[in-house]
Amino acid sequence: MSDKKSKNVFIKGAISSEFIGNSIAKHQTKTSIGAHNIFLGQVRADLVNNKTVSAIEYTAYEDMANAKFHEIREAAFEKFELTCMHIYHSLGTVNVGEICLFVFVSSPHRKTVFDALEFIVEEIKANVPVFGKEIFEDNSHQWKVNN
Amino acid sequence: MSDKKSKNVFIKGAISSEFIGNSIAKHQTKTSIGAHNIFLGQVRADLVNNKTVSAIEYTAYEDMANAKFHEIREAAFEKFELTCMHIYHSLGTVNVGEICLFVFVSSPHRKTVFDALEFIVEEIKANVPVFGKEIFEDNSHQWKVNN
Amino acid sequence: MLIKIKYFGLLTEVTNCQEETIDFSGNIISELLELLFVKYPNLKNKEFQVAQNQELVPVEAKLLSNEIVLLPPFSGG
Amino acid sequence: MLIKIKYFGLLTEVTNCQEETIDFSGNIISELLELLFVKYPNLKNKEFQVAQNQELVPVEAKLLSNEIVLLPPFSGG
Repeated sequence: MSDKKSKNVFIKGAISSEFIGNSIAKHQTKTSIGAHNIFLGQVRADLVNNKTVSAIEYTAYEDMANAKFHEIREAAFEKFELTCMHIYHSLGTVNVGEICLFVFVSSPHRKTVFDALEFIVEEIKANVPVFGKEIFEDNSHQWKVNN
Repeated sequence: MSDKKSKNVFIKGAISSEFIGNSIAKHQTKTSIGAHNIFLGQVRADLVNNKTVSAIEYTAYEDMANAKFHEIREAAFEKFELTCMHIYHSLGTVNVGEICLFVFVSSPHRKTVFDALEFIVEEIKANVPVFGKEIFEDNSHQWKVNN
Repeated sequence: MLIKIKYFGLLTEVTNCQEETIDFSGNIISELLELLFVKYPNLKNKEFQVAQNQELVPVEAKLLSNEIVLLPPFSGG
Repeated sequence: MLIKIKYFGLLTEVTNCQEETIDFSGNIISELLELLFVKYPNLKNKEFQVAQNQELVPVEAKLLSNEIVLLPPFSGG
């Protein structure tokens, strides 16, 4: 029932709602699962000095990022009784309102998925070398800072 | 951006992955959202005394359940800075591997959605009069107990 | 007074019905329950809560509605 | 020894390149950084971490690879 193998994490451009729906559908054969928890990061139209963000352009130090995603996956399976776990992150341009991060954990029980999902998302934000360039409507930009 | 109005919570039968995908897609116009968190309850093929659960049949004291869902919604909007929130629960038969509960919260920031989603799911489990009858493969049954 | 009593989940298997109307002259919920325990001796062994006007109430509560609902432990989700 | 240096995010705007190869004779990462601070005075004001063999390392670490990566604060998700 578990699929702990390393997966391709990066997706070119936005992550579509169809992709997420399909991913959910694929888990219907895994009948030991009782609870799924999904985190989606969506690009916000932040207002900074009277300019509105219209997109984020993501780049990554891909080799290290994939190694870190793998470490996070291993740590999560070690720490939590998960049935499966999927992480997808965008590279390139993601427009406002589109999804740039999709984290999906499944387990027999709900408590496990709540704890696991928050752990994984915080680990990604803190430890994966991905860089967001916020593009404003006038094509100027600033580098995104996580908090 | 907020939609705090009371919604129809109950859905006849399983909640499809397409429905969930569409629900995600509808939020792409809400550009103040930075984080979504989704909980899905899926019917587990539990083994009880050598018999395997094949479906759960849900009934509810609907009037009180809808009132409780509304109270939970109000409490969540009061407690957390949410942009929107959706709850759907199945009534009737949901087969193993299918989804019976869909809770969807969105906010500008991730910390908010983690706290809110767990609060809402625990409130639903504790306070909403819904009853699950676990049907085994041989058509015998037992009444589900939450923990 | 005619009181409608509704049962849910497991309790419907004890009472063999989902609702019934009972003529009741008392005014405390626990007195109504005593009547039901006579009719359905097995009901006494079951865990349940009582709702009145869509809110859970203690069995010592006064009967304020002509509809009383007996609810076994919730198991949604 | 030829060392390849990679830059990401904001840092690419300071260096105007994504990678470059530098001839370096020291063996501590901080010495390499001193060289880069001479070449790019603005780099000193930027917050960054150094990775070697896909792991973050302190600047006092020994140079163990011929590829060093300068990473500004992460902002994924």
